[in-house]
Amino acid sequence: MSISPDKQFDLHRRMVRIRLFEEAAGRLAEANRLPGFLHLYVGEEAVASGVCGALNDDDHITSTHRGHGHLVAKGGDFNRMMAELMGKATGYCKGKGGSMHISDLSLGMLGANGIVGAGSPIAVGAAFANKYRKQGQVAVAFFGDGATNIGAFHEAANMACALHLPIVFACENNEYGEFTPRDKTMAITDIVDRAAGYGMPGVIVDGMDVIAVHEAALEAVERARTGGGPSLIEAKTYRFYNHHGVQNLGLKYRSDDEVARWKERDPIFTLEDRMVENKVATRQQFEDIWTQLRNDIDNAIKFAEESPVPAPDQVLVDVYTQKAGAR
Amino acid sequence: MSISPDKQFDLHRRMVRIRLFEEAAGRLAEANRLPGFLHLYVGEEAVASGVCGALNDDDHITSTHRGHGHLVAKGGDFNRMMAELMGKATGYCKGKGGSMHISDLSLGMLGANGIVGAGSPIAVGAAFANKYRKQGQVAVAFFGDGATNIGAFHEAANMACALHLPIVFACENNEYGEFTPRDKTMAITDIVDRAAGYGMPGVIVDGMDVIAVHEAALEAVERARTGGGPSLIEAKTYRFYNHHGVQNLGLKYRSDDEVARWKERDPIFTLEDRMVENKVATRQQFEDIWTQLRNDIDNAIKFAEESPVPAPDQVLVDVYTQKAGAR
Amino acid sequence: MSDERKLPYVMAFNEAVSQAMEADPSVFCAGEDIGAFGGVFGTFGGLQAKFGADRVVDTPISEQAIVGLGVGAAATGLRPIVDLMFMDFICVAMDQIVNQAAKLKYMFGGEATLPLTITTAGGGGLSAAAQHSQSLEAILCHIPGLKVVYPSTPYDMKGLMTACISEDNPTVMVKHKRLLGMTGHVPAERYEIPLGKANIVRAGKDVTVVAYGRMVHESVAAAEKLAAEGIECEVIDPRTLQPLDTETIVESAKRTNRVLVVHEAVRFGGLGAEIAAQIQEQAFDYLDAPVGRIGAPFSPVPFSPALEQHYIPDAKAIEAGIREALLRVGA
Amino acid sequence: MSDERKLPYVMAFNEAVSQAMEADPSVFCAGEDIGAFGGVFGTFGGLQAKFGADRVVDTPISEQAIVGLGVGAAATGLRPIVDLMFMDFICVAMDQIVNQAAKLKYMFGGEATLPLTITTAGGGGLSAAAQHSQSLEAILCHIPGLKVVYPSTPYDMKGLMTACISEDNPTVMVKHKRLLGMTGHVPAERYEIPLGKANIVRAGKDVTVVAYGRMVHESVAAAEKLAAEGIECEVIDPRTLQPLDTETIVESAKRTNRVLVVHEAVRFGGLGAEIAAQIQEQAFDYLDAPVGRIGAPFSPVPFSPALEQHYIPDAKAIEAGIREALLRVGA
Ligand SMILES: Cc1ncc(C[n+]2csc(CCOP(=O)(O)OP(=O)(O)O)c2C)c(N)n1
Ligand SMILES: Cc1ncc(C[n+]2csc(CCOP(=O)(O)OP(=O)(O)O)c2C)c(N)n1
Ligand SMILES: [Mg+2]
Ligand SMILES: [Mg+2]
Repeated sequence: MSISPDKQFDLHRRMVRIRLFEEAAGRLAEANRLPGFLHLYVGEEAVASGVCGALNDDDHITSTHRGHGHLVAKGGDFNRMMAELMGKATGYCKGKGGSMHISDLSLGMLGANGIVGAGSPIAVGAAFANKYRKQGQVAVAFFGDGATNIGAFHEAANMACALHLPIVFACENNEYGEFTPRDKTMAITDIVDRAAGYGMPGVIVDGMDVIAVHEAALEAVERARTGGGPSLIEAKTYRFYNHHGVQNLGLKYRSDDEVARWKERDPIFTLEDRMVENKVATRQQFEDIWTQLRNDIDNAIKFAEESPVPAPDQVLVDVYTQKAGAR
Repeated sequence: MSISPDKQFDLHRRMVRIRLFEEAAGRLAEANRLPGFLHLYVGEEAVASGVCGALNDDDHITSTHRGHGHLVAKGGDFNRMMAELMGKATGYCKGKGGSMHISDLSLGMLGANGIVGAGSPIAVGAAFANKYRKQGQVAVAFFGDGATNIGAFHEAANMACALHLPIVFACENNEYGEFTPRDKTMAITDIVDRAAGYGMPGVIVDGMDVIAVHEAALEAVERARTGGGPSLIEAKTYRFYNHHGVQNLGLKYRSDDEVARWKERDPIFTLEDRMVENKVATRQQFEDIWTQLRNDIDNAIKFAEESPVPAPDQVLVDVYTQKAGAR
Repeated sequence: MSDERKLPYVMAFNEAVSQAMEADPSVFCAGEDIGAFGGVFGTFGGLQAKFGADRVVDTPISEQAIVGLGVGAAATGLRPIVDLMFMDFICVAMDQIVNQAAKLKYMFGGEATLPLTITTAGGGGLSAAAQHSQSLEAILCHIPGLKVVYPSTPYDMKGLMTACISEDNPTVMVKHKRLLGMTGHVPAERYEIPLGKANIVRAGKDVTVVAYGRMVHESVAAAEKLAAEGIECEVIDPRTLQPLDTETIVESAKRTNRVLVVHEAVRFGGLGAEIAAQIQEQAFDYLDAPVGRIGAPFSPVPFSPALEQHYIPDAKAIEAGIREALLRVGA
Repeated sequence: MSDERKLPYVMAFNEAVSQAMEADPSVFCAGEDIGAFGGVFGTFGGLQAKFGADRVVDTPISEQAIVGLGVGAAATGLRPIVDLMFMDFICVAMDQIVNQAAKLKYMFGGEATLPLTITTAGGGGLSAAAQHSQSLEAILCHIPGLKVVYPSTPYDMKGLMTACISEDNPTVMVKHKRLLGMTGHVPAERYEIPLGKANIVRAGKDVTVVAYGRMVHESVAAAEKLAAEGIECEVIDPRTLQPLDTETIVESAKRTNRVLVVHEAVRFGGLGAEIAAQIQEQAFDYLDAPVGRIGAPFSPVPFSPALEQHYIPDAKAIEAGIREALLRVGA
């Protein structure tokens, strides 16, 4: 591993933050304490963490319906996230967006998105602006394997290549779109096979290995930042819970065996094992990290629960920007 | 050439019919005798002819804004076509569709289409129906190079492959979308590079060589008909006139040299030369064919001009099918 | 009629599809997750097991191609039912719906027949936020060539869905997400409710309330409350929004002289505007008060239940609207 | 003000864009064939030569990505103008317009600012048939978060387009294809016409005609004809369709007591329905006749000039509509 110990801890921390946030959200949802839909990122932590670990604060990302992981990995604040999931006025979106629209523009996180594929054209816009301003920022579009079947993804990928924009397309291939396996919805096995059709390089990485993802991301981000244009990273990964919510709702669309095999390759525990093996970290250090972050989560839940809900008159606020034009 | 002399004459005839129809339409448009937009197929005759020459009457095709060529190649009737272009009640669409929506369902021609890329998903539907009915019909989607940048094309190509449908994607790569060269709108040179991303075979053919197009089409159509699934044919071709209308409207977006080079490879005249060279035909035979077809065109113009325009009360007819459901 | 037979709205849909597929081999279904999974709302549950994967087809996430599949298959002789999971997703497939399905027949001079049913789920109330809660039916009703159906009960659902499948024109069938579990009488046999016929859900002489989808029930609740005070509301459910049964509505308006139109969609530019405009055109001299309209305020659908509950019209708002219509002294 | 300076509508658009680009380096344009070619209607003519290919960008045929480009660039600090060649193509990009651009700010709790202008060309009369002639503005006006502008003169075009570019919200600017060549007074200096302010094009006391886009001119023609008979029509052009200047319209309705709303869009579910509904709500006691509506019949736009001329409303139809409104005896 050419990745520094500090960076390894950084990536680990991002993943644990995601895991803890998502497990907490799952528990709250099962206890009927979260309104709306919930798409958990558990199992896929290495992707968001490895990629966002290669980004600067002023780089941009677009996300998906499964967006908490991306925001956490970009530095999202637990309190405001948890408050948003609960629909509170102190949430990132003042309770107006919820899980599917969680966002933090100050962190360059341009929103989870309820429309599959719709984030990618927006990432192209951010990448265009970054190139236009010439300040070296890049954009990353996260999306699932299923999303690569939709037109918006295609248009975004092609336009990014045609305009040679500083962007990375980061595919989380978890082999399913909702409850339907990938092989029912496409005749190819690897999403990366689509890259050549746009004229960009593509690479497959083990999406359960945060270091591998990070190294691929470093290369792709560097390429984008230095004028080398777009590229595609396909991370082979897996979600440990259901498409939405936690339980499988009685429907068995994945075998226990398949789930178990992937869980054995838990991206956090395998990293911890390697770091201990490589004498980069001790078990105790990890325990401390988990404990501290668990504490953060507990505080966030408390913060969210104690926060007020938005006042009824907020319904009509924020539809339009009211101030006059910039000029 | 393994293509029989009869078939060569058949392909030649299709091309000449297109050429004459289009030249006549162009002349009428320049004389302000055709309402609306007109996208001429001149120069690209080998593509529609070579492909449709490989189809049966009950196979389906979808077309584009540049659709006359496809309809003629599928056997379209000059009279009804010309009448439609003039907006007459005797036209294929009773004057309601015009050039951009010309169609003949009895010939399996599911319409020219004013929306770039929109024909491909419809072809997928026809292919689905053909597979469903198990009577060996296939569908062909015609589209331009520019159309491959739009989402609808992508979704259609992927869905056709996922469902393993009997369809051929026939790309007319004329190197321009309207007035913008292909290299400004995509980072690849060959459209065929997109095929692998869907998991279908793709082949490049010389779109100025009707025999080459036809041979590729025979293979792709046979594959589709026998359960081998979709494939893509990229025909490198060129339009001799402007994007719409005839003249270049003062804007020079293609060099005279480029146009001249392509015109030297006129698909009709090169075929005639080869057929004469190969002693399959004589010049006189061709002259007779042109004369006879010119006569057909003159009659069609006469028919169209003498036809009545639709009555005003036709505006509200044909919006809905009035008869009760089939069951 | 077996008066005792009850089914939930979602199963009424399912039964209509199932019986149509049994009766006509040209009927098939396609959509995301509708096969093995039976659709995220369970609407297609069990159909793939019954009719096979050739007739109940799981598709890629490709709304344009899903509708295109329906258009092409319908134009070449099949009778497709294609599903767009959430009504918000019609925006993703809008070109195929508006520029292709709706216009093909006309553009082809009448030659094409398009027996296509597009099914989708509309409405809010599930904290599903701005992209999964919309009521966009007004957009579809503005497009010549489409028919639009929005059942409010299990009985109507089965009869209207059966009619949609029999219909030779492209039809959009909107299910309301919050009615899926609603149970009511549904005959076992196949039956059709003709498209374009409104239903007078509740007769009354004082005021007419026109409502569809889930708002029918909120309107009836308001009407029942007011009945205790001797105010008799007539509640009309158009059931089909395009073509709209203006005749029944106007006839009622002429009797009651006061009308309130209710929908969950945004008020500005909603179908209520068309209904109000038609009523004042055709019953001008009969109206004792302006035609009132109740709809969502001019904002996207908010996520938080604390906001959404104020966003979606309810019986209380309808009651207030009715009282306002009654305030004015009659002619 | 240089009263003598005249420009065609298309150049008024062009000048507004050019001046905005000069004044603000964050303004850029993107769309199909707008660069070297200047756009199929010439609207962007010469701008790439002036501002370079980085700021006047030819895009692939990818309407979703074109609008997405605008959304993403606007959310990250630029001021994009993105072009959708024909209004019919908004259907291809509808998700990005309706579910993204319009809602982003709200979904993000107000955090985002989206100074995005989407330009397009609407209307019929060119025998461009069903997919290149539509007037779909009512759809956009129904979507909270969007603003919609439809200029009827070169003067309004420049002032409104300048305002759109300055505006911090997503705005759709519709050019009418048949007005492109219309010439009129346009000041050389930069000026804004505030969004949401109607224009009383012609004052009158007998009847109010509300019309926008090309229908303003047909309405004025009808008004002029009737003026010869002593009938004085007030013609109001809302100019901005969303937000709509209801106040000006209602105030006029209260004065004239009779209103006719005119648009080229399909009558059913068109913006005229909303305007009529609002007028009868807010000026009920003042109306001597139902609010009349003139719009296209319920069919796609036909190709043949022989049909299209009967499809698109004209001065004659408007005149008849006005006469009908006047038939009724006043209160
Ligand atoms: C346009 C659109 N179609 C369908 C859906 C419903 N939907 C939500 S998530 C999802 C599956 C997405 O699959 P993928 O892109 O692989 O992401 P994953 O959920 O596996 O992370 C679907 C079909 C949607 N939200 N938007
Ligand atoms: C969705 C859509 N976008 C844009 C247009 C305008 N337009 C008509 S033809 C055309 C170029 C198409 O290029 P290509 O697909 O290569 O076909 P060609 O004209 O070269 O045959 C464009 C942009 C359209 N009709 N539909
Ligand atoms: Mg997936
Ligand atoms: Mg081309």
